[in-house]
Amino acid sequence: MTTGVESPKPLTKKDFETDQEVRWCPGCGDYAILNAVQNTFATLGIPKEKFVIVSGIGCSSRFPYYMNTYGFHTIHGRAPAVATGVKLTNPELSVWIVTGDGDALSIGGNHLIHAMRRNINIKVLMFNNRIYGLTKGQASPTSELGKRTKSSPMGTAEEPFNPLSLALGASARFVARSVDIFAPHLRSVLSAAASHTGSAFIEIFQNCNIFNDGAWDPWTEKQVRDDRVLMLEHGKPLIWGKERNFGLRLKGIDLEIVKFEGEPPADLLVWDARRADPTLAFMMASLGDRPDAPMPLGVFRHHDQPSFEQRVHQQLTEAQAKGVPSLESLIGAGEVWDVK
Amino acid sequence: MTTGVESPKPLTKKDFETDQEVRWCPGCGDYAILNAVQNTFATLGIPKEKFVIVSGIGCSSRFPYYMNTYGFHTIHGRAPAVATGVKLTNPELSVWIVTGDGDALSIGGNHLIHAMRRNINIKVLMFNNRIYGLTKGQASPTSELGKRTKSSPMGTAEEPFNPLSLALGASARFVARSVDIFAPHLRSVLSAAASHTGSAFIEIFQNCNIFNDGAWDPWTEKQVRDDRVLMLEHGKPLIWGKERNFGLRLKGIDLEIVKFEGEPPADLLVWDARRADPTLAFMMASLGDRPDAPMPLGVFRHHDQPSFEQRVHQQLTEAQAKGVPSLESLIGAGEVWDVK
Amino acid sequence: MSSTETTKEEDQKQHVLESVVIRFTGDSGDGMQLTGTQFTSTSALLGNDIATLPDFPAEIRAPAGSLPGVSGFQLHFSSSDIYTPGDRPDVLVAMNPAALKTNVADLKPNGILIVNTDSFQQRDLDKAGYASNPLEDQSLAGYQLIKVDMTRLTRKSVEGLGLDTKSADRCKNMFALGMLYWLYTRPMDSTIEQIRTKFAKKPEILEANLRSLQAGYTYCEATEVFAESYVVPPATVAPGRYRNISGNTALAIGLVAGAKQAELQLFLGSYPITPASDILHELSYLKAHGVITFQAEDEIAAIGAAIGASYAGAMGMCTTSGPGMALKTEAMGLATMVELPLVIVDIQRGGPSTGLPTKTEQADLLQAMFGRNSEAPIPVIAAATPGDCFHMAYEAVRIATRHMTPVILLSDGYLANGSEPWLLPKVEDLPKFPIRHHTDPVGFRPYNRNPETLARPWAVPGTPGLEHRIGGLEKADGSGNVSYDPLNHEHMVRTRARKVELVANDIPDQEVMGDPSGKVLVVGWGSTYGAIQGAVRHAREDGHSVSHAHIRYLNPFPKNLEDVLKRFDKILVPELNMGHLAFLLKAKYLLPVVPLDKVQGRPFTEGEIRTAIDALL
Amino acid sequence: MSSTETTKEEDQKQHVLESVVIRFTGDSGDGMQLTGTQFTSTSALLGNDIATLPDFPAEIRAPAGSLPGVSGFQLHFSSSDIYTPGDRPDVLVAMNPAALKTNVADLKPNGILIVNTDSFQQRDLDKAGYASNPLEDQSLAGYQLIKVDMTRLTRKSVEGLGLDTKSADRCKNMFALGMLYWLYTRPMDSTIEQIRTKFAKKPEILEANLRSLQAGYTYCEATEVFAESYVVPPATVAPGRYRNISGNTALAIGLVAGAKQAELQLFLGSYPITPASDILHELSYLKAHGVITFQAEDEIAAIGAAIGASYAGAMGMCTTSGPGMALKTEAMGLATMVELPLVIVDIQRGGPSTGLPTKTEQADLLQAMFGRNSEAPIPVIAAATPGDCFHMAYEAVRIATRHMTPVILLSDGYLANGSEPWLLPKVEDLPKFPIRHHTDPVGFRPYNRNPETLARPWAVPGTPGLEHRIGGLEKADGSGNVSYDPLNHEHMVRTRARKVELVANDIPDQEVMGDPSGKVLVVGWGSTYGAIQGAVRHAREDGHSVSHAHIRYLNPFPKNLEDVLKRFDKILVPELNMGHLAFLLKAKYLLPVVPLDKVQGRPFTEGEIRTAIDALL
Ligand SMILES: Cc1ncc(C[n+]2csc(CCOP(=O)(O)OP(=O)(O)O)c2C)c(N)n1
Ligand SMILES: Cc1ncc(C[n+]2csc(CCOP(=O)(O)OP(=O)(O)O)c2C)c(N)n1
Ligand code: SF4
Ligand code: SF4
Ligand SMILES: [Mg+2]
Ligand SMILES: [Mg+2]
Repeated sequence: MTTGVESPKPLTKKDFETDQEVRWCPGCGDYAILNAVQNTFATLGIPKEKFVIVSGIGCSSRFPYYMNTYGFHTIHGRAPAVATGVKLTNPELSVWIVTGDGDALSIGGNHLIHAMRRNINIKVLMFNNRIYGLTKGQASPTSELGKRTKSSPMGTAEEPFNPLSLALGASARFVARSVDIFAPHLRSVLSAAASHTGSAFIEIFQNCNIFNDGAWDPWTEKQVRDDRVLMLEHGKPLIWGKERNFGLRLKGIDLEIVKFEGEPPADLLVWDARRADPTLAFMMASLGDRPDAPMPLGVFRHHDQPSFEQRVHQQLTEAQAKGVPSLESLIGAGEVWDVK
Repeated sequence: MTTGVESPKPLTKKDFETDQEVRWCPGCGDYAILNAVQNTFATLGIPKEKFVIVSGIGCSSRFPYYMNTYGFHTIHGRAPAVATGVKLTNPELSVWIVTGDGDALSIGGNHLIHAMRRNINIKVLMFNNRIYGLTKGQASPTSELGKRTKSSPMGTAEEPFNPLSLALGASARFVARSVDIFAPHLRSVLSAAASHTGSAFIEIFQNCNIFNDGAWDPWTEKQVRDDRVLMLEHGKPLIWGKERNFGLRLKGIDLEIVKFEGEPPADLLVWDARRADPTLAFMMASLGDRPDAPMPLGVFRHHDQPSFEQRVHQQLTEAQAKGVPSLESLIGAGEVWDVK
Repeated sequence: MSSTETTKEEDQKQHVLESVVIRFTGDSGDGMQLTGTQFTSTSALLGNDIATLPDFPAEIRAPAGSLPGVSGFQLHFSSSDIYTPGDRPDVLVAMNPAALKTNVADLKPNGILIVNTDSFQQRDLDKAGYASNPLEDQSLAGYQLIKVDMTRLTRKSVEGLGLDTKSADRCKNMFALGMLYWLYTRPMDSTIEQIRTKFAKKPEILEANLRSLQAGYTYCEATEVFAESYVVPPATVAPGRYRNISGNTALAIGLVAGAKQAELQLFLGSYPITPASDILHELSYLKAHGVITFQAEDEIAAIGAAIGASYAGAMGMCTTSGPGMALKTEAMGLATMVELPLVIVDIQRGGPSTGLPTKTEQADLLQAMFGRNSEAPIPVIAAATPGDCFHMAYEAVRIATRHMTPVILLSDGYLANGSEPWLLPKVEDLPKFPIRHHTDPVGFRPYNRNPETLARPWAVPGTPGLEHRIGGLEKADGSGNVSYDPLNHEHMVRTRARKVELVANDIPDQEVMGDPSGKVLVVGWGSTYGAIQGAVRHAREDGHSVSHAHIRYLNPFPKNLEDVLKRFDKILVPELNMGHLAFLLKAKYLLPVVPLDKVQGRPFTEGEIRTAIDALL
Repeated sequence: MSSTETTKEEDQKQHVLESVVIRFTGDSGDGMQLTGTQFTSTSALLGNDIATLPDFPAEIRAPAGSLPGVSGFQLHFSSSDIYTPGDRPDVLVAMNPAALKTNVADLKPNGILIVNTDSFQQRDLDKAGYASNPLEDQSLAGYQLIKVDMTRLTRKSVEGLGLDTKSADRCKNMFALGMLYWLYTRPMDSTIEQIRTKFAKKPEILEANLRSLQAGYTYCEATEVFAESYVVPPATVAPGRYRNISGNTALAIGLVAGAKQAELQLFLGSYPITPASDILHELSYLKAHGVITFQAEDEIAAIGAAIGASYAGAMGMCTTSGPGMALKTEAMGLATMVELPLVIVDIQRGGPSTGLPTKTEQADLLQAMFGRNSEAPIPVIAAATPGDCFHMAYEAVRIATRHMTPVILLSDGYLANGSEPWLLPKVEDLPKFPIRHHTDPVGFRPYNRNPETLARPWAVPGTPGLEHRIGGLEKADGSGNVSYDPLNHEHMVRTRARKVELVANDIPDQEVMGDPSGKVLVVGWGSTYGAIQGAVRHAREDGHSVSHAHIRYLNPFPKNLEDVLKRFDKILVPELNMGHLAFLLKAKYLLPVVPLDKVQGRPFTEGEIRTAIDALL
C-alpha cells in the first residue's frame, strides 16, 4: 500500500508502474511508449500524485491503467473535454492525454482542435498506428488512401489527415512527432512538451503488430532509418542521411532537398521551432508525405503563450479582488421589497 | 405552383426565391448573401431541382427556406454529415451547405474537417459574424480574444480559430474568403467554388447588426476598404491600397509588406491559387490577423483532385463490372447443405 | 410623482378588483417585455401577488409588423394568492395589427382592448394579413375597444428634445405603460427610478421616456378614455423580503447556494441553447463568487468537462435543453459508472428535434429516466415554480454530493422565463453540508462504499497516496479494478440501482394540498404546479373532494407516494407531454391513472384542468 | 479420410446420445474459435441441430496464459430441436490452466475434461493463480479427467516439416479437434477441405494442420484414452437448404434483401463498435450488390449521412451498439420530424458506459423507446435468433419505407456472434415492395399524408417541380412550412404518434407456442428466445400448463397482445436487463407481470428459466 506521506526521494520509473497486468498484444508498440512515459515522468520533478492521465477508448487508451498516477479512462473521443475540466478546476495538476488516431482524430477531432485553439495546458500523446486497433482493424483517419482493411475491402477512398497539419491549422502552439521505439528521442520530446506553457500535441508513430504491422517500417527500420528520417533540432541546420549528406533549404516557398559532399552548404535551413508564425512548421509537417523526402521528427513548433486556464483563473482573481460576496447578497440582489 | 416540366429558358434570380417571408433582422448581412447566392445559382447552368442546400442551426442556417431549391434545415453542426449522405447517394446533385461560425466550427467542427479531408464535392458557405446570432449573442470560436459577450462578461479567455487555417490544416483543396456586401466579389468566389471538383470552404464575413455590429468594419467599410483589403487574383501580383502602392513579397519564410511608388517592384509575390502544396495558402490565411497587414480576400487554394464520391462510385462500378449478383447467391453464400 | 394616486377626480369611479390579467403585445421592436416587467415590479412593490408569462418570437427579429414578429408579456396581479399568469387577459394592449390578430381571441368577452391606431395603416394591415381594418369592421364589437393614436401622442410629448422619429417612436411603450398605471392606480416611482438608472448616460432618451410615461398617464386623466379606474389591493402574503425572480435566475443562484453550502468550487460546462442559455449568462457574471464557467464547443464537451471538474474535486454541472440533453446521454452513462457527483440541468422546450425552441413542454421526463445505453439509473428531480428552481437546484447539489451520483434537474421554458415574487430564503435556513474529499490512504479503495448511501469515496487527483484509476469499463466493487466477472457485473448493476433507490431516504415525504384522501387526486410535476394548484383550490372552494400532489422527486419517488395515491378514487395526471409521469405511475403502481395531455408549446390554463377535474367528479 | 467412420474397432462401445454440449477453451492465441466453428460446421453438415456461443476476451490479445486472455467457444449439437448452446457442457477442453480455472465450474458433474498437460508448468499455473497443480491435487476428482500431452504429440506429428516450434504449437487446436471428432464419430472431410483452402499458399502449414488433426484422431483410436465413443444422429429438421449463420451476417444480408425487394439503393453509414462492426464489414464487401458503405467519423455523422441518403432517395441505415446509440438520439429526433425512412440497428452489449463491450445484454430497450428529447416515437422491433436477424432486418426496411419512419432494430452480442443452422428463405417468399419516389407535382405538398398509414410522400432532390424544404422545426401539416401554431403542434405530435401506432395494422399477430391460455405465459423478446423456448417445451413435456410468447414487434405491440396476455394466470418476463419489457407491459396493460432479470453479460440458461417457471406453477 502507498502512504500519504510525500516521499522526499527522487522518483524512478518503478514508482509509475501499477500492479495491473499490461494487456496489450505481445510486441505492440504501446509497451515502448509506456516505458518512455514512465521514465520521463520520473524526471520531471512533479510529485506523482499530481499527474493525471486521461484517455478515451482504444488500445492506446488503456494506458492510464498501467500508470501509478491518477488516471481516467473516459469514453471514445472525449478525453480532451474531460481533461479540460480537470485542468480548469485544478491548474496545479499535470494533465496528460493518451489517445489513438481514431480516438483523437475521428470521433474526437472536434475536442482536439478546440483544446489546441484554447491553448489549455494539457499534453496530448496521440499513438498513431494508422488503424483502429481495439475494434480489430478498420481504417482510421490516418490510414493511407487505398488502404484495404476490414471496412474497406477495395481500399479506402479518402486521403488521411496529416495530424500535425491539422493541429497547426487549429493553432496548436506545441507540435511534435516521435516514434514508439526511438526511446531517447521520445523521452526528449515528452520533456519538451512538459516544459511548454499551453496545449501540446505529440504524434507518436506506433506499431500495431496485429492489424497494421510495419506501418512505419519504411521510415523507422534500422536499415533505412538514417536515410528516411530528419531530426529537427532547434538551432541546427536540417541535415540527414547515413552519411549526413542531405540537407534542406528554402527555395521560394518550397523546400528543396540538397545532396552535398563535405561541409554542408551555408544556406541550409536552420531549424527554428520557436517562431511565432506557424508557416514553417506547417510546411515541415507535410514533408513526410513526399515520397522523395525524409520524415521529420522532433519539435515542429514550440511557441509559448498564456494558457487558457491561466487566463480563466486570472479573471477569477480579478473578480475576487474586492473579496468574495456573501450568499445573502446574491440571493437578495436586484430590486427587493419587504412585506410586514 | 411549380410544374414538373423543365423550363428551357435560362434561370434567373427570381427562380430561386421562395414564397417564405425572410426572417432575418432588418439590416442583417445574410440578405446580401442570399442575393448573391440566388444570382450565382441562376448562372451555373444547373437545373434548379438539382440544387440541394443543407444547413445546420443558426440565423444563417435558415437560408434553405428562402431558396426555391431542395433544402434541408438539419440539426446543429451536422450539415456536413447529412450533405455527405446526399452527395454519396446522388453525385449528380449540386450540394451546398450554409452554416455559421458556431454551427460549423463549434459543435460541427469535426464533421467540417472530415468533409474537407475526404474531398467530397460539397460547397460550404460559412457565414462568419464572430458571434452566436440565433441564441442572442454568445462568443463563438471566431470571436476575438477578450471579447465581452453575454457568456464572457470579462472577455473571452481563448484565441479564435482562423477558419481558413483550420480548413487548410484539414487539407481542404478549395479555400476562399469573401464579404457579405462585396456582391460581385462574392459571386465570383461562389462561381469558382462551383467549378471546383471536391469540397470547398468559403468563409463569408457577415455583419450581425444586432449582436456584433460592425465586426468587419475595420476592413470592409467604404473609407478603409481599399487600404485594408488585399484581393487575391490568380496570376496577378499582390498589390493593394487606395493608390495601389502596397505590395507583398516573400522574405525567407515571411511575408513582407513593401510600399512603393510608380511601377510595382518585380519581386512582388504573384498569386498562385493552384499550387498543390498548401503552404502559401496557409501563410496567406493568417495575414489578416496581423495588425499591419491587409485582409486577403478571394481564392486561397484551388487544387483539383478526385472527389470522395467519385472514388466511392468508381469502386461500385468496378465491383459490378461482372454484373450484379442475385439475392439468391447472397443468401446461399458460403457452405450450405441440403436436408431432404 | 407619487402624489398622482391622490389626485383622482371625484367623479371618476374607482372599483376594487381582486385580480387582473394584462397582456402587452406588439412587434418585437416595441419593447413589450420591458413594459411588462415594469408593470410587474411596480405591482410586486405594491404587495400584489403576481405571475408572469413572457412569449418571445422564435426569430431574433422577425420582419417588423409580421405575425411571427409578435412579442407578448402577460401578467397576473392580485390581492389574493394566485398560481398562474391567468388563463385569459382582462386587458389586451395591441401595438399593431399583427399583435391584435394573434392575441385577440384570448381576450375575455367584453375585455378592455387598447390599440395604437397609428399603426393600423394599410401596409400594417397587409403585413398582418387583415383583409379589412378590424378597428372599423365591427369584428371587435365584443370588446371595450380603446383606440389611441399613441405614436402621434408620444411624438408630441417628446417634441423639442431633438430626437429622431425612430427614437421618439421607441418611447410609445412608455405611453402605454402610463395608461395602464392610470387604469390600475399604480404609482410610477419605481419605473421612473429605473428609467433614470438605465438611461443615466443618455439624458434626452431619459427625458423622452419620462415624458411619454407621464403623457400616457395624463392622457387618461384628461380624456376620460376609460370610464373607470381600478384598485387591486395588496395581497396578504407571508412577511419577509421579496424579489421578483425568473426560474433561470433562481436556478443559477440555487446552484451557487448549493455549491457554497457544500464548500465546493462550482464548475459549469455549458453550450448555449434556448431556453437554458440564461443560466450560463447568470453564472458567468458570478466570478466573484468563484464560479468557473466554461462555454464548451458542444454539449458533449460541456458535460465531459463537468465530469472532469467533479473528478478534480469541484461541483461539476451542465445546463442545457432537450436536443443538448440528447447529446449528453453517453457521457451521463460514464458519470454513472465512475460514480461522481454531477448536476445536469435540462430546461425542457418544445420538440421533437429543433421543434418549437422558444416554447415550453415537459416531454423530456422519460428521456431523463431512460435515455442512456444499458442500466444507468440517475436521480431525477423537477422544480415546480420559478422560485422553486432555487430550492431544487440546491437539492440537486445536495443529493449529488451526498450520494456520489449524477442528478438530473428538470425545468422548462415556462419556468425559465416566467417570474414570481419570491420570498428570499434565509441563508441560515439552508443547511450547510460541507464536503471533505477523501484523503486518508489507510484502507482506501476507490469503490469502498458508505453503508448508508452506497456512495464511494471522493478522492481527488493531487492527494498523495490515493492514486487510482477509474473509467467506463465495469469494475470490481471495492477495488475498482476492471472486471469482466459476470456475478460482479450483476452485483454492480444492482448496486448502482440500489444506490439511487436509497436517495429516497434522503428526500421529504410527498405532501398533499387538500385532504389526504378523497375522490380525485391531481398529480403533477414541474411547471404545471400553478395551474393545478389554482384549479384544485377553486374546485375545493366549490366544495369538491379534490386534492393536489406535486411530485418534485421523480426518481426515486418519495417513499410514501404509493400510499398517497391509493387514498383517492381517481388520479388525474395533467402533463405538457403525451403522458410521461402517468406512464411511470402506471408501471410502478399499476394504478389506472387518467392522463391529461397537452402539447401546444404553452402551459395549461386553470380552466383546462378544472374541466378535467369536473369530468372525474 | 471419410473412411475413418467405418474403421471402429469392434470392441469399442459406441453410444447414441440425443445431444451434447462441448466447450473449447484456451488462450486467445490457441485458436479455439476456429476449432469450435469447424466442429460446428461438421455437425451441421451431418444434420444435427446446433447452437453456438463464442466468448471472446475484451482485449485483442491479453497476455498469454492470463485469466482475461481466455477465449471460449461452446456448441450444442443434437438429434432433436435445440434452442440454446446448452446450460452446462458435457465436455470441456481446457488448453491451459487459465482456461481450466475460468470454466471448470460450469462442467457437468462427471463431465469429460480434456486438458493439455504440457501447458501446466509452474509458470502457467502461476499466471492462472493456481496455488497447486489442479491436475494433481484431486480438486478435479468429480470429472472424467483426460490428460493428454498435446503439445508434445502435436510437435511430434509435424516433425520433419521444418516448422519452428511456435508454428508447430499453433497446430495443437487441430489435435484437440481430431480427438473430439473421434469421440463423437464425426467425419473430417469438411474440415480437411477448409484447411486446404485456407492454407493453399502455405503448403507446410497446410500439411502440419492436417497431420495434427489426424494425429488427434489416431491418438484416441490407438490409446483408448476414451472408454467409449458416441454418436449423435441427425436431427429431423425441416427439409431444404441450410447454412450455418451468425446473427450479424444474417442481419447484413437481411438489410440487403429488404433494400433489393424495395428496389432501393442501400446506404449504410456506420462507425465501428463491438459487437456491431461485423455488419459494416459484411456490407462493405457487397459493393457488387450496389451497397454503399460509409465509415463515418463518429456515430452522429453515421446517422446524419444515413438521413441524408434517405433524403436523397436511398434506404439509409446505420448500425451501432449502446454507446453509439446514445450518441445518435438527437439525430433520431430529426429523422422523426422529417419523416424519412431510416433503419437504426443496435447490437446491444453490456453496459452502462463502456461496460462489458464484448458481452451480451438487452438493456437498450427503454433507450430505444424513450431515449430522445420530446415526443419522438419510433417503431422498435427485435430479432429472436441469429437466423431471425435476417427476417427482422427485412421487416425493418419494409416498415420504414411503407410508413416513412425511422425504425429501430434491436439485436445483441449473443445473437450477433452466435450461430445456428439456417433454412435458407426462398427469394420468391420474400414479398417485393418496390418503392417509387413521388414525382407528380400536381397537388404535391411535402406533408400530404397517405390516409391509411399517415406516411408522407417521398420526394427526392433532383425531381423537377417538387422543390421543397424540410427540417427539424415544427411544421404545418400538409405544406410542411415552419409553424409555431400551438394547435398545429399538438396535431403534429399526435399525428406522429398515431403514425407509429398504425404500424400495428401491418405486422403479424402475436403468436403463442403452446396452449393459448393456461397457468403461466413466459413472455420474452430478443435473444432469450432459445432459452425460453427450451425451458417451456421441457416444462410442457413434463405436463405443465406453460406457454411462450416471444415479442418481435415491441413498438407498437401486436394488436392482439393484450388479449394473449390476459388468457394466462401469471406472466413471467425473463430479460437480460433490469426489467424493461416488464415495465412496458405493466404501464401499458396494468398487469402484474413477474420479471426475471439477469445482468451478467451472458445469456439465460434453460435451467434458470425453468426454475422461475416452476416457482410460478
Ligand atoms: C461511442 C463509441 N463508438 C465506438 C466505439 C468503439 N471503439 C472503441 S476504440 C475505437 C477506435 C480505436 O482506434 P484508435 O483510437 O486508433 O486506438 P487504437 O486501438 O488503435 O490504439 C472504436 C471505434 C466506442 N467504444 N464508443
Ligand atoms: C444541439 C444544439 N445545441 C445548441 C443549440 C442552440 N443553438 C442554435 S444556433 C446556435 C449557434 C448559432 O451560431 P452560428 O452558427 O454562428 O449562427 P448565426 O446565428 O450566428 O448565424 C446555437 C448554440 C441547438 N439548436 N442545438
Ligand atoms: S491490436 Fe494492435 S494496437 Fe492494439 S494492443 Fe494489439 S498490437 Fe497493440
Ligand atoms: S441576430 Fe444577427 S445574424 Fe441573426 S438575423 Fe439578426 S442580424 Fe442577422
Ligand atoms: Mg489506432
Ligand atoms: Mg454566427
